[in-house]
Amino acid sequence: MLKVAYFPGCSLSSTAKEYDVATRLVCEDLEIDLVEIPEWTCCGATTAHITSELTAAALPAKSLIWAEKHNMPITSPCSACFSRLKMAHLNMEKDPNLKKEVEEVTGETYNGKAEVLHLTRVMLEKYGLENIKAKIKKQLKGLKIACYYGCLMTRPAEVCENDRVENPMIMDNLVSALGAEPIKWYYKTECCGAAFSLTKTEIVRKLSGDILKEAKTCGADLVMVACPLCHSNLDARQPEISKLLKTDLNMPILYFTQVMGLALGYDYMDLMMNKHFIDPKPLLKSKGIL
Amino acid sequence: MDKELQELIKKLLTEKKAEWAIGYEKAYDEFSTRPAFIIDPADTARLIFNKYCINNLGLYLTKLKKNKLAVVCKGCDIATVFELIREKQFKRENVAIIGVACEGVLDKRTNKLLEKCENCQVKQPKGADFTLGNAKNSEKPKSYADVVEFEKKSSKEKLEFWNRQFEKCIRCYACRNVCPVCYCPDCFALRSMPEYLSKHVDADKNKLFHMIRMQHVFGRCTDCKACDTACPVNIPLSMLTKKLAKDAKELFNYESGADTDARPPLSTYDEGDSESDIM
Amino acid sequence: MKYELQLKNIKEGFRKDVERLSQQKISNCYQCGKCSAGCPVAYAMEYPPTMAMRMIQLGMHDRLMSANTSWFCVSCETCTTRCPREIDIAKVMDTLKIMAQAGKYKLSDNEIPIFDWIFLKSIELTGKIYEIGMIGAYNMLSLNPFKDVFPMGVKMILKGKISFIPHLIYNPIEMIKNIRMFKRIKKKDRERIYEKNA
Amino acid sequence: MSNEKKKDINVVGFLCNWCSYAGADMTGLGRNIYPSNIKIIRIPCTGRMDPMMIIEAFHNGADGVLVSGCHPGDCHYSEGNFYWRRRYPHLKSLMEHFGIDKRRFHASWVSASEGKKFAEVVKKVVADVKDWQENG
Amino acid sequence: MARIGVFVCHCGTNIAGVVDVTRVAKYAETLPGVRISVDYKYMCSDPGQNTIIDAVKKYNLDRIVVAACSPRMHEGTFRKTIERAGLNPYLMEMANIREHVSWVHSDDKELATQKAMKVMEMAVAKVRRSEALSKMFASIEKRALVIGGGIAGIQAALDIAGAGYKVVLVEKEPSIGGRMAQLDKTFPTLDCSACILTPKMVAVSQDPNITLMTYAEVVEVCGYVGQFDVKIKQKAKSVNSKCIGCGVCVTKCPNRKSLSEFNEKLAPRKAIYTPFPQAVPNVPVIDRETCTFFKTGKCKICEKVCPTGAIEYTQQDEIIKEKFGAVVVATGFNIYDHSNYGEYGYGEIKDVISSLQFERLINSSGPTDGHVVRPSDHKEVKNVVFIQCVGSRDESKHRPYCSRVCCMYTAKQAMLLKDHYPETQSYVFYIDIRSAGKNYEEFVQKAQNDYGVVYLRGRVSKIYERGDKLIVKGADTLSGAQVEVEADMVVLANGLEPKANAKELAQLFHMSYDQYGFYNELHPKLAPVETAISGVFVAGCCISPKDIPDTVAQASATAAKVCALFSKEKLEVEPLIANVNQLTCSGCETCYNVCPYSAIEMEDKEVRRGDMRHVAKVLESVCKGCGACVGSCYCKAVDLKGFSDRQVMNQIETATTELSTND
Repeated sequence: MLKVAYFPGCSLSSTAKEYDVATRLVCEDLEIDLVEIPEWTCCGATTAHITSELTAAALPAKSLIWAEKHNMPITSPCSACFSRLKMAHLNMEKDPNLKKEVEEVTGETYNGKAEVLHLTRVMLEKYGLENIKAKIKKQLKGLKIACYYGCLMTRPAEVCENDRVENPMIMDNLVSALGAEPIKWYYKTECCGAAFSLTKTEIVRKLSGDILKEAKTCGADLVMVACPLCHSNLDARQPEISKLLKTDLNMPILYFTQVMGLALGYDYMDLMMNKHFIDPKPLLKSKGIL
Repeated sequence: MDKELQELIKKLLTEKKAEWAIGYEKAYDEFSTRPAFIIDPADTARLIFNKYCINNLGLYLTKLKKNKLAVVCKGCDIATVFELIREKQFKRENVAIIGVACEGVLDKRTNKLLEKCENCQVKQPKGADFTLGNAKNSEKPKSYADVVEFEKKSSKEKLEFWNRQFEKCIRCYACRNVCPVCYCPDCFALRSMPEYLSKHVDADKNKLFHMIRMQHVFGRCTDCKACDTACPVNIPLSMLTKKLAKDAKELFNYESGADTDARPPLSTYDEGDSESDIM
Repeated sequence: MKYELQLKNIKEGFRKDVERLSQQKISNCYQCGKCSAGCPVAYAMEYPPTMAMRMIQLGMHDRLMSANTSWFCVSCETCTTRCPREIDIAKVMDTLKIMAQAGKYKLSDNEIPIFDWIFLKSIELTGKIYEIGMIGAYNMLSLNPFKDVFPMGVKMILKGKISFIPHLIYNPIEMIKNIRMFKRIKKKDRERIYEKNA
Repeated sequence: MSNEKKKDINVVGFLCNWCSYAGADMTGLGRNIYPSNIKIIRIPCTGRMDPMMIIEAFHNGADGVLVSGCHPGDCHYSEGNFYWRRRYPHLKSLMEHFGIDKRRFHASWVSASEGKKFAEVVKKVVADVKDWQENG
Repeated sequence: MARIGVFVCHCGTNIAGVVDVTRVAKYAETLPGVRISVDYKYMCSDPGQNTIIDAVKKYNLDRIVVAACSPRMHEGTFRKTIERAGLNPYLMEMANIREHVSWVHSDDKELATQKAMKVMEMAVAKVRRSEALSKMFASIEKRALVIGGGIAGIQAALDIAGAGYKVVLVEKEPSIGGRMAQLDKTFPTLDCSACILTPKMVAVSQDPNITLMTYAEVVEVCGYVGQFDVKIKQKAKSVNSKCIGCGVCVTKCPNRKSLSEFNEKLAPRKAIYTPFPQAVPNVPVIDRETCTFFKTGKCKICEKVCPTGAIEYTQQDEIIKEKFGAVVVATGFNIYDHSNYGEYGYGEIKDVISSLQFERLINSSGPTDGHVVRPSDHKEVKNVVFIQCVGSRDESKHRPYCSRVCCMYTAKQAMLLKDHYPETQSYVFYIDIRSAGKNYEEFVQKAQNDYGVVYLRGRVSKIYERGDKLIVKGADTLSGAQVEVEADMVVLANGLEPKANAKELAQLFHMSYDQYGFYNELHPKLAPVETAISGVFVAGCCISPKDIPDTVAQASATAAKVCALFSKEKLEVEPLIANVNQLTCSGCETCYNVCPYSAIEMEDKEVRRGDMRHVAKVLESVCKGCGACVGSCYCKAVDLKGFSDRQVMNQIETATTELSTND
C-alpha cells in the first residue's frame, strides 16, 4: 500500500473542506494511505516569501523534516502548500547557508531527502494512471472539462518536474482516463490573481474573469482545479465577475478529486459539492452523471 | 619434499632443460636459508625447502635472463615471475617454474609467520610448470584492514608518521635491491642529469625516494614484501606496497602478476574511466 | 522627459543590496521586455517589470520603492520561467517587498504589509491561519470594515467554509516552539537585510 | 618549514599546450581575474605528465598542484588525457597515503574556449589549498 | 655557463600598464647566466626584433628569453628572429607575462610584477637546459579535401582547383548547394539566391580538378599536415553512373511517406529523390529507410521505368581511403529547433514556422509555388508576426550568442512578403537591431519606412491559438506597453547553431570547439581560418554565425592558405619529439604500448659492446611529440625534446622557490 505524508494545509480545514473530504475519500478508494503530519504548521502560503526568505523556508521545513524522518514522500493537494514545500526544499538544496539558518531556527536537521510531490503526481505517477482506470465505476462521458493548473503547481520549471511548464498535461491525462474530454485551451497556467483575493480584489476579478471567459469560449462545461486558492477566486468570486462581465458565466468549478470521486461512484453530497457557490448539480444532472 | 626437488632439478639440468637453477640452501644456522645457484647437476644435493625460505627468488631472474633458467617458487613468488614475463624481461619458455607448496614462512628474528602468509590464497602454487607438495589455501581473502585503518588518519597524522619513519632511513637501497621489479638499468635515484633525487640523506629526500619508487612500481609490485623484510631499520614499507595493491584493485580492478598478457593499469585506458574528481 | 537620472545613485548600494538579498544578477537584464509581455498584472503596475529591472540597475530606489510595482506582483512566476537571462524576477520582486517591509528603503503603499503582518501573526500565534480573525483584523486596520462581508462573507459562513474557532496547533509545547522560532527568524532577517552579520 | 614565516600559497599548474594553456590564454583575453599564486608550466599534453614531476613539485615545496588538459575525446593527440585520467586517481590516492592532503592536488579539463572556467578552477584550487593551510 | 639574454616587452600598456617591466628586466640581470636584459615597448616590432639580434651579436648570447605574450601567439616570430641572429631557433623560450599575468592579475600590480618576475625566471631556468634541435622536413601530398558542399565549400574548392591543385569535395546530402540553395532572396540586394549559386554548383561539377563526392561522409582521419590519411564513407545511392538525370523514377515512385528535408518538412518527398530540381549532381538517391522495396522486398517500380538501367539495389556503402595534404572544413549550420520554446507552442502550433520554412514558402520553386499560405489550412495570410532572437541571445536556452543574420533576414522576409502581398501587415518583435554591414542599416530602415513593417521592441512572451488565429502576447518596452497581436502566421527568426555532428567531426581532426560546437580558430583576429591543427582550415558558419559575403571571403581565404601550403616542396615540421636513451631502457614495452601513433619500435640491439638488449626506438618521422611515452616510462629512458625532464624540473624548482631578491 502506498504511504504518503499528507499536508492538508489551512484552506483544506476551512474554506476548502470539500477538497479535503473528496481527497480522503478518493485516496481511501485507491488505497493510498494518507498519513497526516501531526502538528503541521501553515506553509507560509503566499505571504511568507514576500516578507522573509527564512520564514518561507522554515515553516515548511518542519513538515519536510517529519516526512524525511518517516521516509515517506510528502504531498499536499493544495498547490500553494505544495509549491511552498517544494520551493523550501529546493531553496535549501541550492543555498546551504539558508539551510543552515533554517536548521538553527527550527533546531532540527534536514538532510534534503524529502520527496515533495503534488497530489496529482502521487496519483498519476506513484499510483499509476492504469491503476486508476481499473478502479473507475462510472465513465464521465460527454463532460467537457477545462483543466486549470494555475501558477503554483507549474512554476518555476523545477516544480513541474516531469511535466511541461507551458502546456502541462497531467490533469488532462487524468480527465481522459476518467472518460471525460479535456478541452484544448491555452489559459491552463494563467494566473487567477491568487493571494490578491482580499487585498486587490479588482485584479482577481479581471484575471479570473479572463480565465472563465476563455474556458467558456473554448466550450468547457466545467473547470477542474487542484488548488483551493484558485477555487475560491474562480468560484466564490464568480457572481461578482459575472456581474462585471454582464454575462451569466455559470461555470462550475470542481476540484480534481471531486471529479475523480464522481467517476469512482460517489454522489453529490459525499463530495460536498453543495459547498460551491456555483452549483454543479444542474450540469451533472443534464449529462446524466448524477 | 627436498629429495623430490633435488631430483627434479637434477633432471632439468642434465637434460639441458635449464642452464641455471635457482633454489634455496641452508645458510649459517638452521633458521637461515640463502639462494643457491646451481649449474652442475651434482650440486643439487644442497637444495632444500623449508619454512625459513623467505626470499623471493624471482629477483635473480632479471640478472640471469640471458640463460635458460629453472627457479624454485613459493606460490606468491610466481606472481613476480609472471609480472617479469609481462614486462618482457624474459620469455615464458625460458623459465621452468618449480612451484613448491608452502604453509607460510617465518621471520627468523621473531619466529613468527609473516603477515602476508596469514590469509594466503596461493599456498598451493598456481601456474607453475612443476608442482611439489600439497597445501590448503586460506579461505579468507587478503585483508587490507591495516591499510584501511591507516587511511582514516588525517593527512597531518600521516605526514608525521612517514616523516618519523623516513628519518630512520639510511638510504641503503636494500629495499630497491631486493625488489624484483626494480631492475631499471639506471635507477632514477642515481641519475645526475637531471638530478631527480639529491644525494643528501635526510628525511625529506628519503621520503621523495620512497614516493617515487612506490609510484614507479604501481601496477607492477606484487606485494611480495621483500623490501619490507629487507629493511634494516624496519620502515613499514608493507603499508605502502599493500596500498598499491589495494589501489590497483579498487581503482582499476587489476592485480599484478596474475596474467602475463595483461595491460597494466597505467598503460591502458577505457573511454568510460571515472573522472569524478576532475574539475 | 519627466525626470533626470541621478548619476551618483547608479554607484550606490541599491542594486548591490537587491542582488545580495535576491541572489540574482540584475545586471544581466538586457531589457528584452519578455517579463512585461507576459505579466498578468503589468497593466496595473506603475512601472512594468522590465522597467523595474532597469530602475534597479540605475539605482532609482526612490521612484521604484514608492511605486506600486512590487506590491502588484502576484508571484505567478511567469516572468521567471520565461526570462532568457535566467533572472528570477519574481524573487527580485519578493526582495523589494522584503526590503520595503524592513524599512530599508522608503515605502508608501501600506495596504499589503498589513495583510501580511496579520497573516504571519496568525501563523506565529496559532501555527495556522485563522480566517475570520484575520479578515476582521485586516478590514479594521485597512479602515474598510465591511469589505467582502456582503454577500460573499455571509455566504461563506453559511456554507460552513469559514469557522469562528481558530485551528490551533494542539500541543502547547509545539506552540511555544513555534513562537520562539519566529523570534529567531526575525533576528536573523534583520541581520541579513542590514548586513550586521558580516 | 613550519617555523618559517607563513609564505604565500604556491601552486604549480601543468597545462597542456592545446586546450588548457590556450584556455588560460583565453582567460587573459577575457580579462578574467584569478589569484596570482599559480605558476604555469606548459607541457605538450597531459599524457606527458610524469607522476614523478608532480611528486618533485610537492617535494620542492609546492603547496598545490594543478594538472589541466583537454576534455576526454578532445585530446590533440587522441589519447594522452585518457592516460592522465588513470594516473591521476592513483597518484592522488598514493599522495594522500603519504600525507599530502587531497586539497593540494587537483586536475581539471579546460578547453581552449573555457577561459572563464580556467579562472574558476584556479580560484577553487587556491581556496582549497588555503583551506588546508588554515584548517589543517 | 650559458650566455642568456632576457627581453621584456611592454606590449604598449598591455603589460607595462600592470607589470613594472623595468623591475622585471632588472631582476633578470641578477639571475645566473643572464648577460643582458632589456625592456622595450613592442618586442615583436621590427626595431624590437633588431634589439634582440644586435644584443646576440654584441654580448655573444647563446640563449634567449622573451618575456611577452603567449608563446601560442609569437613563439614562431621570435624563433625566426634568433635564427636570423645565427642561433638555433629552439634556444629561445617565451615567458607569458601578458595573457598569464598582466591581463589576469590587473587587480594587484605588485603581485603581478612579482609573478612576472617569477614567470620570466622560470623561462630562464628552462632555456638554460634547452638544446639545439635540427629542423625536420616532411613531404606534402598536394591534394585538398573540402568537407561540406555549401557556398563555403564550393567557393574553397573552386579557388583551390583554380590554382591547379586537385580537390575532393565531400558532401553529406545527395546534392551540393547547402543552406544557400534553400533561400529565396539574399539581403541587402534582394537578388535571387539560386541565380547566383547554381552557376557555381555547375562549375564545381565541370571542373576537372574537382572530384565531387555527394552522399558521403568523412569517417576516419589519421596523419598530419601534408599527409592526412582520410577514410570517406560513400553511402550507397542505389543509382549508378548510368543515370542521365531524366527524373522518371522520381515521378513514378509511389512512396510519398517522407517529408522533404530541403523543403523543411513542408512537403512530402519520394523515396527516390533529388533534393531539388537544380541538384548537382543531378542523380537521385534511394532513401533506404523509407523505400518500399528495401522495407518489404516488393515494388521495384523505379528499376522498371529507368530508361538506362541505372537503378542498382545491390549497391553497398563503400569506404574510400584517400591521402590529402590539407583539409578545409566548411560544414555550415543548423537552425535552432524552436520546439524547445514552450511559450511558442513547443513547435506544435503549425502556423508558427521557422525562418527557413518561410524561405521555402515564399520561393517560387518551393512547395507552394511561392504562395505564402498557412501550413495548417493553406489559407492566405494577412497579419504576420516575426519574432527575432529565437535561440539567440537566450541564456535559458544555452544560446547566449547573437546569430548575426536574423535581424537582416527578418527585414528581408517582411519586405518580400509585402512585395508579394501588398495588403499584408507585418509586425517584427526585436530586442536590438544589428545591421552592421554595407547597406544593411539602410535596408532595415527601408523595411520600416517604405514597407510599413511595424517594429516593436520586445520579446514575445507567449503565442497561443484562439480559433484559427494566433494570439501573440508581446510588449513594446520603448512605450512601456503590452501588445497583443492577432496574427495569421508567426515566423520565428531561428538562431544559427553548429551541425548536430560538428563535435564528432572535430574530434576526428582533434580540432578544438567551443561549448556549442563551433570550431575554434587558431587566433580570432590574426588566424581566423586556421585551426590549432596545422593543415586544417575552417570557413563559414561552422566557426560562428555569419552571412554569405563573410562566408565566401573566408572560403577564399582558406583556399589561399591551402595554396600557400602546397606551393612548398617540403614542409618544415617541429623537431619537438621523443627520443630514447637506449642505455637506460629496460625494454618493458610500456612506451610501445601507449604510443597513440605507433611511433615506437622495439629492436634488439647491442647498446654497449657485449650488451645485447631488447630496447625501444622512436620513429622520428611518425612521432608527434605528445609525450605519452615519457609520462609512462619508469626507467626514465624516454625524454621529450623541448619539454625534457631537465627543463621541466628546472621550471618546477624555480616555480616553487621565492624570488631570490626582494627589491
